[in-house]
Amino acid sequence: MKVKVFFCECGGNISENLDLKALKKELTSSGTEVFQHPFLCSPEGQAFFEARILPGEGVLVGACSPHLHGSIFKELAEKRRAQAFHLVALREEAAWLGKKGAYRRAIGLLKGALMALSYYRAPVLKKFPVTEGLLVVGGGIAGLSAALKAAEKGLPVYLVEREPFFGGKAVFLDRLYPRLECASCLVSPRLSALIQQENLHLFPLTHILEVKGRPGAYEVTLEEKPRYVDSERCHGCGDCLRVCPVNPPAITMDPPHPVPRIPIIHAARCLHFRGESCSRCKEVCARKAIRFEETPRLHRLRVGGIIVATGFRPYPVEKIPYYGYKRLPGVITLWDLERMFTRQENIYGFNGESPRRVAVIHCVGSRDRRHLPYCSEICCGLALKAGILLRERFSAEVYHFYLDLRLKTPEGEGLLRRAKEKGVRFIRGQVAEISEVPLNPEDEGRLTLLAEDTLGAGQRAWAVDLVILVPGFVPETGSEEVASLLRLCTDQFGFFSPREEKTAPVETLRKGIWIAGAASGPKDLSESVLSGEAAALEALLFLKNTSFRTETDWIEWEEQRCGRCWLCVEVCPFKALHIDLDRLKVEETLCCGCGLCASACPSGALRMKPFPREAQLQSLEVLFGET
Amino acid sequence: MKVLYYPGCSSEHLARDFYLSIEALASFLALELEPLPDWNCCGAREIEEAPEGVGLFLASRNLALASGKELLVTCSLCFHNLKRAQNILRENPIWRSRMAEVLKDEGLELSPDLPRILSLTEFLTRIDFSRFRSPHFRGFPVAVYYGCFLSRPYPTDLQALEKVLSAAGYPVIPTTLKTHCCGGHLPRTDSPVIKNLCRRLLFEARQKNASGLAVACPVCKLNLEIYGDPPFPVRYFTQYLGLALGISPSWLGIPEEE
Amino acid sequence: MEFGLPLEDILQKLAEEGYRISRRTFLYYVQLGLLPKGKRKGQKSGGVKFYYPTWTLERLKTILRLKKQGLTLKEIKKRLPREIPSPLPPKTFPQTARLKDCNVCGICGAICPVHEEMDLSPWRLIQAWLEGPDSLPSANTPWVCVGCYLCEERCPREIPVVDFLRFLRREGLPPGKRWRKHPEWSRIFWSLLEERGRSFDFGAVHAYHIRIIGSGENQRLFLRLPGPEGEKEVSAPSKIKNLSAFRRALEHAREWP
Amino acid sequence: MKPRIIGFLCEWCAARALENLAFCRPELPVGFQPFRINCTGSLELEVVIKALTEADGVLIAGCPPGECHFREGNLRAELRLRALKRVLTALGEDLQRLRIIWLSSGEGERLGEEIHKFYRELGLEDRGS
Repeated sequence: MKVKVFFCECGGNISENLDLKALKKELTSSGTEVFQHPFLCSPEGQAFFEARILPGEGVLVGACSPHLHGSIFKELAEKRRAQAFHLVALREEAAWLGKKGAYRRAIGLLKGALMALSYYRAPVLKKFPVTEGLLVVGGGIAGLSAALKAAEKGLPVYLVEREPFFGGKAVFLDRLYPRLECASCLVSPRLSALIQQENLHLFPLTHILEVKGRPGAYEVTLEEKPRYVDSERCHGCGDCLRVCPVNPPAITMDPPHPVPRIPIIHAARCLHFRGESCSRCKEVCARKAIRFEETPRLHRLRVGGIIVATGFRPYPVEKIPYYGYKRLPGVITLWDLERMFTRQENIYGFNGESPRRVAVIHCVGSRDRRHLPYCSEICCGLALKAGILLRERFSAEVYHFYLDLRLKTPEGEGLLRRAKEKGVRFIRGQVAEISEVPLNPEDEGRLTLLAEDTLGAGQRAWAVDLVILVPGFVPETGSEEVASLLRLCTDQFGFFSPREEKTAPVETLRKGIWIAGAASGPKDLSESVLSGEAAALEALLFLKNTSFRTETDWIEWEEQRCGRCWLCVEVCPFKALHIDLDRLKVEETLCCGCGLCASACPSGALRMKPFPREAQLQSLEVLFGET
Repeated sequence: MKVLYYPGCSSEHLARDFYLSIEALASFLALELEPLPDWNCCGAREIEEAPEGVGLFLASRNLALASGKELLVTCSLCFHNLKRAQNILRENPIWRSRMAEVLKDEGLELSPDLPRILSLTEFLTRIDFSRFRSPHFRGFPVAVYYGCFLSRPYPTDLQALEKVLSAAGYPVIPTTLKTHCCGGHLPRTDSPVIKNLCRRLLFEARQKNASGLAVACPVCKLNLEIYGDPPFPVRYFTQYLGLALGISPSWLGIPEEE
Repeated sequence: MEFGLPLEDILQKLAEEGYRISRRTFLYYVQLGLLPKGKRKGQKSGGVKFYYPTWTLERLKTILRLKKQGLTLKEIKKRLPREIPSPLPPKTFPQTARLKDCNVCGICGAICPVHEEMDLSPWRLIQAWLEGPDSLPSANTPWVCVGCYLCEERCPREIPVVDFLRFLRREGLPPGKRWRKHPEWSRIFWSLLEERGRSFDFGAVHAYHIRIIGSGENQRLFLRLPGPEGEKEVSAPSKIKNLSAFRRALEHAREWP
Repeated sequence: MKPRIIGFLCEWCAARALENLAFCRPELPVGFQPFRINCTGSLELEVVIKALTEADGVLIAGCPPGECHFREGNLRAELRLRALKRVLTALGEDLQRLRIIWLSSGEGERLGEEIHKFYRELGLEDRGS
């Protein structure tokens, strides 16, 4: 088989760090034909590439990471009926790892791949049916948006939410940055659409137990926890909420616009579940909807794709002891404040009175190597908004302690101007400590903040009544669990990694699974909606086809060599192998070509088709032979 | 039980009451306190201005004398200096070989097995004081104060004082400033800052209705006593422990009139 | 090399801030050793001017302030920070790379218990150091630091602030800016230590107070030294055994910079 | 001849970690050669042994326990490599030369540190970079 090699210069990214000319010379001297293009992924580059492939030839591309544009070149090669295709990441694995070693690494990669290609036998492309259903994990604003869009286009959508009510954190927001409009006006119409949409099946209080199957045909097992209130009977009148003797009440319907409008009984607080004979809520319910005997229910679904929208949570601020959260009265987080605002609760300062002087502390835990080494981007806007509201509603003196103000959208700057006009003060400096012990005895009864105004003044202690901590974002608890159930990649902080941050932000490395919202990194409301709808679009594109093409026929079984130990059957993580009359059978819809069986086979009777062990051994041989 | 310990220079003068109360406690608990033979000064804060080698030498000499054993250190500043030197000797082979060479002048050897350095606060958590409490003793609320060098940069158990004092029968009042700075060596500079620092520390103890402040460091006690305005009872935690065990105040270095 | 300010500029700047002294008084202070000696520098016009380090200005202000309080020049000289004459050029801080991570958040200055005494917050010195050692302003920060490590504990970028200040104090500053806050105390401390191998805090404090601070409220320190036998007079401390060997080793240790 | 370390990188975590590292344009030792594999579980011992005979060091980087793209490939790899190590010790081989690390796709920086550390500990850094 003749192999043609294509180099992409990547607009200088590769050619500036790697001597392509020398590489070309080296490869040409051993009889390989080499082509080079400044942008192989551009229209011209693709045409250049396509025109030079002849049927039956092998193609080796040296460009960027296979995750980025690998599929483009692969499909073009298939279109031209190339016999073998392989791509090496010259950019990431050679050019960008240091100029000195670039050439060596590149020649190793290329010669190794050339050798491996001679063993290559392409997997067979086959069509598989796609189940139409879509599972959306997480009922926050991103999940909602995705579910609604997909359901609108006729997909059956299953929306799973761990909490008893839908809407996530957005329902507990009071006003929105930067226009200070009412958040509930934007969220609640979506929530009502949720109930009306026929294609949408809601699973509140539910988590995923198991995911099996392959892209296009996942089998999902869900567990729905008991609500102890019959959703068929309950009309959401709220009579039961008023009679609960426990404080805080054991039966609640927390959000301002609860969806579903059905209360929940918290078994941990409820007297009935603690062995007492209380059943006041049951007695007062006119529709006999209370069901103390309810038990968890299992649901089994078949879906074609999954959207993960597990969202974020604010950094647990109690991990920063010197800010006194949960220890000092009058120290609350922004999310506590929003909750108080939406429920129109009274807000009290350190001394139990209405706050007259308030500090808003930005970057709590953020950009801190000991806590969150990154910036969450959107908290500045949230903090600014909260500061203005506090100023307007309490006519309090408001001080912002910030490091850098990162305000998104052009309107952010307008909001900042508005805040300054209203007399909100801005101090550039991180707060080092919040303490109940005053520096000056006359400040007793207030909280003392230590900070330095790094832009001048030099005043270093402030006495305030209320402190609003604005923490950064971390992935929601339980997202690691979802990641390991779905085998998704996460970054070092636990956010889900997309296939490619810029060009494929809602796709994952797994076909048929997409991510939406703050699960992949801090996002504000509009970005969450945006990514939710983008994920829905991707899901629709995939699921609305009744089938999709994927590679099969990955392994080869040599009957003569097989010792019938069937280790392979045991090893296969996807149960794709089984024994049929003393012969090995592969269930091709389940096999994904991981190669665990081949490496487990003690007699070498199983071989991977695309790159068998001989290919690896031989490519190691040439790789080391180079030096 | 025999305990090897490093008394530090202040035990003879400035913190004589600390030293007396430790001795009294030890004899009550039947511990055999054995001072490190021929110990020398750790150099206090002055090593910060002298060349690095001087401070290292002063500490290494003590470390060499105690090698391989467990060394109890009572003074916080000595604890810090010894720990710091030990870390440098462990991590930096160049300093280690230089120190070995210097110590040869005195015929000492820096064995590879450096001593385990233990602060007094942590050491006393090994003892269950509730067993020794005097039946006549009635505890009163005390606040605790660790100061800097037991907290940073080589942190010890920052619940140790709470543990031992509450076992001895004192209601211990939690304070937020327990690891803050008392001003250290600042008195030498005649600075007004130290008054504010000490006032704030005592303000908290008073605000939270403590009847006394238990400290673990001679310098902290000195500062708090001199600059505490208005005065507030400040005692070494060992003195408080001694009172709970029923030891006479005069043996603990507490003056009669109080 | 930086020459500093010519005498005329210093006097003019002083006048702008409301201090007035004559050229003659200035030179008298130099003669007394209160101010540093100037450096000769030829001018293009052919004349010669004397240049003084920039910190001379601050020092002069301190002198005038103390004088207003009624102190004599002799007393003032004792109080002023003294220069350490050192021919060694400033070294580079081994962990400079970590200093570059500073976010200028101000936590180190805010949490510092003695910041009121400090001219500049540690982060300002860090920023200046990154500009180059020559741009370091003269500040008392390294000498005021009590070494409580609160800044390092809170620093979000985990910068070795205390190590950096210790480095500045010992060897980081150019010779003209290297001074010592309490030379007399140091001298007393080390001589007592060499005498006995142990320090004698009461003796040292006593000697220091008599020589420098005079009588004052700190005298309360000496009132009592309680014990089971009643109050006791201060006795001299114990000594270590082989003092001459100890001193030899100490000298040996001093040789390494 | 320059010292060579070959890095078998799992496609789903370590190879992506290397890409993330590449975005920061590090300066890796000249002799480090990446080699992508589908999963550490699919790496055959024959290949590892081949690499060990040719290279100065072999680094195998896979997903942390519980994060394997193929459920338990990394655990199988660990069992298998542990067995290999036992055999090699019995044969008097230098085990320093075979290193296995687990890291997630976000830990590019750590991968870089591990590579440098590996070189340092094999005493190869001077010639290598």
